[in-house]
Amino acid sequence: MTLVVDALSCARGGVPILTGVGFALAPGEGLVLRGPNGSGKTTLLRALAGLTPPVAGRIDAPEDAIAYAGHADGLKAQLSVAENLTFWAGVFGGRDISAAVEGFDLAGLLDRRAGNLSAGQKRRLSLARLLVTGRPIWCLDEPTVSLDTQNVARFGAAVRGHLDAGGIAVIATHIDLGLEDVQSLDITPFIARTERQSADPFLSGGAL
Amino acid sequence: MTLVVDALSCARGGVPILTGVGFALAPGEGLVLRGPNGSGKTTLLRALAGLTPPVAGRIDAPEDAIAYAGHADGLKAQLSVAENLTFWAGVFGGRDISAAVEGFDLAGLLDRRAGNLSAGQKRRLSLARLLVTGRPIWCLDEPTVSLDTQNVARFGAAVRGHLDAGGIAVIATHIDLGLEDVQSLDITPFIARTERQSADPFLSGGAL
Amino acid sequence: MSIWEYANPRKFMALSGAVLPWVSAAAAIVLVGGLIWGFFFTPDDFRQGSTVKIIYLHVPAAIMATSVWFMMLVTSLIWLIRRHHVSALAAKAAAPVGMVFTLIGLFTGAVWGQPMWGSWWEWDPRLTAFLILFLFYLGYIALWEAVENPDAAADLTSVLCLVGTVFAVISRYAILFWNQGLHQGASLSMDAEENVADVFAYPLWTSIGGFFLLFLALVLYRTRTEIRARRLQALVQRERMA
Amino acid sequence: MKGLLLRDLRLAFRAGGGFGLGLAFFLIVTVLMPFGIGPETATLARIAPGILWIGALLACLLSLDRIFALDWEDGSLDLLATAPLPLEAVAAVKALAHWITTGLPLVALSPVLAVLLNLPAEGFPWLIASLTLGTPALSAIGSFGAALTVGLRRGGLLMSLLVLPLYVPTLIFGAEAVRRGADGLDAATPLALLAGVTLATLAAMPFAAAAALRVNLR
Amino acid sequence: MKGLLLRDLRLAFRAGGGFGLGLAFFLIVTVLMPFGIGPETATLARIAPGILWIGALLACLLSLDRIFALDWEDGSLDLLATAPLPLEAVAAVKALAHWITTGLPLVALSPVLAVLLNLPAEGFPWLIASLTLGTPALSAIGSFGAALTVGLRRGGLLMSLLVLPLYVPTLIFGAEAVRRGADGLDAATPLALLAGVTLATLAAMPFAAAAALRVNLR
Ligand code: HEM
Ligand SMILES: Nc1ncnc2c1ncn2[C@@H]1O[C@H](COP(=O)(O)OP(=O)(O)OP(=O)(O)O)[C@@H](O)[C@H]1O
Ligand SMILES: Nc1ncnc2c1ncn2[C@@H]1O[C@H](COP(=O)(O)OP(=O)(O)OP(=O)(O)O)[C@@H](O)[C@H]1O
Ligand SMILES: [Mg+2]
Ligand SMILES: [Mg+2]
Repeated sequence: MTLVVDALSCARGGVPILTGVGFALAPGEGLVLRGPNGSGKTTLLRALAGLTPPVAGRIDAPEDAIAYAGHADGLKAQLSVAENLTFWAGVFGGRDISAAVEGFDLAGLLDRRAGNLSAGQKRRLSLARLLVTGRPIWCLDEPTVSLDTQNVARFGAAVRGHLDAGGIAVIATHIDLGLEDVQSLDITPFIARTERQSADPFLSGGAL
Repeated sequence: MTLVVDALSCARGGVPILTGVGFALAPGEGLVLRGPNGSGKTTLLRALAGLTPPVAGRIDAPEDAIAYAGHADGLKAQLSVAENLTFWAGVFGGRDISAAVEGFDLAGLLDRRAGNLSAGQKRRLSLARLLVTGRPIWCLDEPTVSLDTQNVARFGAAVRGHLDAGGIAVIATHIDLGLEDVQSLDITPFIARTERQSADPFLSGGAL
Repeated sequence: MSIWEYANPRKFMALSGAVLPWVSAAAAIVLVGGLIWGFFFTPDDFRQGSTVKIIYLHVPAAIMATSVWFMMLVTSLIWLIRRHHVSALAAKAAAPVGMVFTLIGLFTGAVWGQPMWGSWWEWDPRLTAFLILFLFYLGYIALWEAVENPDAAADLTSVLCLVGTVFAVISRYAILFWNQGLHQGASLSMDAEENVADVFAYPLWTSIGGFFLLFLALVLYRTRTEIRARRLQALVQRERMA
Repeated sequence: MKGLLLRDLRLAFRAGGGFGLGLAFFLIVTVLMPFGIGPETATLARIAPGILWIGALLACLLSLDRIFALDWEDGSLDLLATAPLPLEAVAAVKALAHWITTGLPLVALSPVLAVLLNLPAEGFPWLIASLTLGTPALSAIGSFGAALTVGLRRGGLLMSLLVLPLYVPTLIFGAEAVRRGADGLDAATPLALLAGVTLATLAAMPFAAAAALRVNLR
Repeated sequence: MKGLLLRDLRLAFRAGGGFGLGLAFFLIVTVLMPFGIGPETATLARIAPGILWIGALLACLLSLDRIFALDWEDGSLDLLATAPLPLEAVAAVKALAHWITTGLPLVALSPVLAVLLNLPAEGFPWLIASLTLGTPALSAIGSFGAALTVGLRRGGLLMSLLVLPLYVPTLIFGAEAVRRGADGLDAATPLALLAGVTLATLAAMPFAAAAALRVNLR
């Protein structure tokens, strides 16, 4: 199981954002995506997760192997923390949630309504969801937003554990996660310049 | 113009969160609120902004002096960046937006739809809004979420400028903003302990 | 000691706990007594036959249905002005009772309408206004259910109750304008000409009294439950925060 | 104030802003009626005033959630509440924007739909007059309902439940005016009553709406 | 799958989940009609089948946004799309949950409202039969409309616009069955046609809805 990305081009709303992105990750390898605001990290991660089809290039990953966590939390405000986790566990094949609860110290919050959590508590819950998916490839978009230092460390430990168990992780972030020996990729060089050939059929060719 | 908070108690949804918070800020002084996730920073800032009435205690601030920026961005996805800023400038008395545009380097984005911005770009826009309010007291809840390092520095400069111009700022954050000589307050000691007397009439008194 | 003391949950629990058994007993006796008197010891009406006996359920239920809304209005005002929690909870507790009275009124009316007017339902002003009242009860209860923070729910429902009352009154007159109806006028007015015969009136008054006592007992009982639920919620939340 | 009104109008006219959808809904409900009720012209003409009024009312109702819900979700309402505008003015301006983008177009479209439903010619002036007088009340009452339910995720249906009973007087007087007008009777009385209801609503509702908003913002 | 169904049902029954509001809306629309149309029993009885069907249809319509919109907003839909369930199954399960929480209660309430509108006694069995057969189609078609508009902020009204024309066949056959039934005529033919429409919709709509969802998730 590997994740290979080759000459990938992505667009958002018809605007080319990234071109020629390529990397390969073997089991146990992580990749930290870096780049200034608006460079295209979210766009790339959504393409990896299969949500936005790429304009060109290739994403090679086993089917049904990717777990995605984006800017939004994906929580149901009306359900309790435990119900939220159990639901996602059920969707991904009924694993048990105790590891996730432990990994993000949610035991004390289990029967609080998700809507009443603070921003950081919500974020912890949505990260815990990754653990119950049991998926080997994690695509995470700024996972540490709103987390305090202790919880950032907890998250780092969770990623570490996932990689050590043979998982893969692609993480877009602006802060230091404290993960040594993890490669990092600056996506600035891949930002689509307008001079480059665009995929838009209305631009290619001469004047109309 | 000062901001004085005295023996303040705050509750959320009837649950006491903080008790006995007190501090005083003179013009030019900033305060960084610190505390782990779920400690009550958001709750305190909403009380300062006048959105949640406090359970007990006193908040002394001139009327109509506080500008609040919360976890949500407060942007209209359908309006352009310029329209969003102009609108808020109008609401707060028609100041001009050029300083805000410059302070957060929005010139290149002015006629993009706010809905098509990346997370960090949105955040910059919502911070720029603070500059157009012209209000002297800023209450900011994790303002640097999603910002890259360069933009965090920009934000730091904006706060510095605001303080130097005689403003006041109360900022909840988990990261280091690079603002020296600004006091910081850990709110952990103020977290409402259950042993303390609660204001809830349903808890006072013996068994029912 | 002022009357507002009883707005303290604990005081209220003590007082209501003491009177509740008496009120319940009185309600049972008066209600059952009134209904039996009405059903079995009054003559049949010369025009309506024995169907007239529905009056002992219908009229008290109808009168109570409007009175309960009025009581909710008063307690809502008390909450808005003096912020006594028991007052808000009493309004919350009364609403389903009032809704059930409204339903009983509608249902008995429908059953009565079948022999009297030949149809289960007529768009008569009074019936229609009653149906609107039912809708107001529904909305009020739904709002209580939907808002999670109890104090916010109390505030919002109180505002709704005030606005709703005004609109209910306007609707009543609007409906009169829209349709002049079939329904009985006031039969228990002070005007002796229009009054029903005494044989019917005495048991009717008794069952109205019975319905009122029943309402009182139910509201006390439900308010106590609401207070306990709130206390339980507060305790659970305190546990969790610890 | 003016800025807020302009912004709300601009938002409504922007793509995805929902302007025109109220109209389209009005159109479709009116067109669906004959499918449900059957095509006899006489029946349709008789019930046309009612159908038109109810269609307009539902179209108004369905667009109410844009008064506050979007501003709540993206945090603008928090900011507006801390802005130097009284919340009552915010509520009033937003109800006005709603009326301009929904009520007014409904009035303009109604004669066309009246033709579809064979409303007698005498009814047309009364239809337009009653809708012009009545729709502001629908927007004002609606702003109160929207304010009550603004914090709730699925507020739309609950809002309908709360608002529809409040619409009863407006509906009765409005439809009655058209009905009398179409029958050639005197329709001035219901119209005057309708105007009275509208004035009272316009005066009172911004305060009720602002009170509800304050509670929901806590 | 079962987990998803249970979650959706649980969400609907939770406080603020909107269960029962569809019913209340149905009730209110039916009650409002006479205010618009006038109180004459004969007229009302004549149009009762149409009013009841249109009321049920609108109540369904207004609760459609809970099929996908909330899951979209909080990001759950992104996650469901990457989960090991086919998106078609997700769409079908969500339409089923919608029917259980909206369509079924509507069927149960309809006889009561039929009494209010003086529907002749012969019409009752046909009313219940036609609604039972027709409401699943309303939910299925609705899930497609909801999927089409899921990414739009103010999708509710646009969705109504897209969905209402698709509801026309169901409405025609359903209301016709009740009308014939109430008149004592043979109503089996429209009922059979209604069943045909429903079956076809149930078979096709989950695929259409899933396709629309995929596009909107891009
Ligand atoms: C569903 C149908 C009906 C409803 C909703 C209904 C509702 C009401 C209401 C609201 C009242 C007023 C009580 C008050 O506040 O004074 C009332 C009283 C009364 N109703 Fe009905 N009614 C219905 C059918 C009938 C029928 C069919 C009859 C008999 C012909 C009837 C006879 C009476 C009488 C005699 C009173 C007492 C009048 C008074 O004391 O003011 N009702 N009903
Ligand atoms: N729907 C859209 N249409 C056009 N351009 C878009 C759209 N969505 C995003 N963009 C643009 O695409 C670029 C990349 O956005 P993306 O969200 O991927 O950035 P990012 O690297 O995640 O930034 P951040 O760190 O701020 O989250 C940005 O310049 C953004 O303005
Ligand atoms: N509506 C509510 N009802 C009950 N408790 C709530 C409610 N909202 C928040 N809380 C609780 O109040 C506490 C303080 O929340 P708050 O949002 O102020 O924390 P915070 O310091 O801002 O945290 P973070 O850094 O995660 O944003 C948390 O424990 C939270 O779970
Ligand atoms: Mg991003
Ligand atoms: Mg916070």
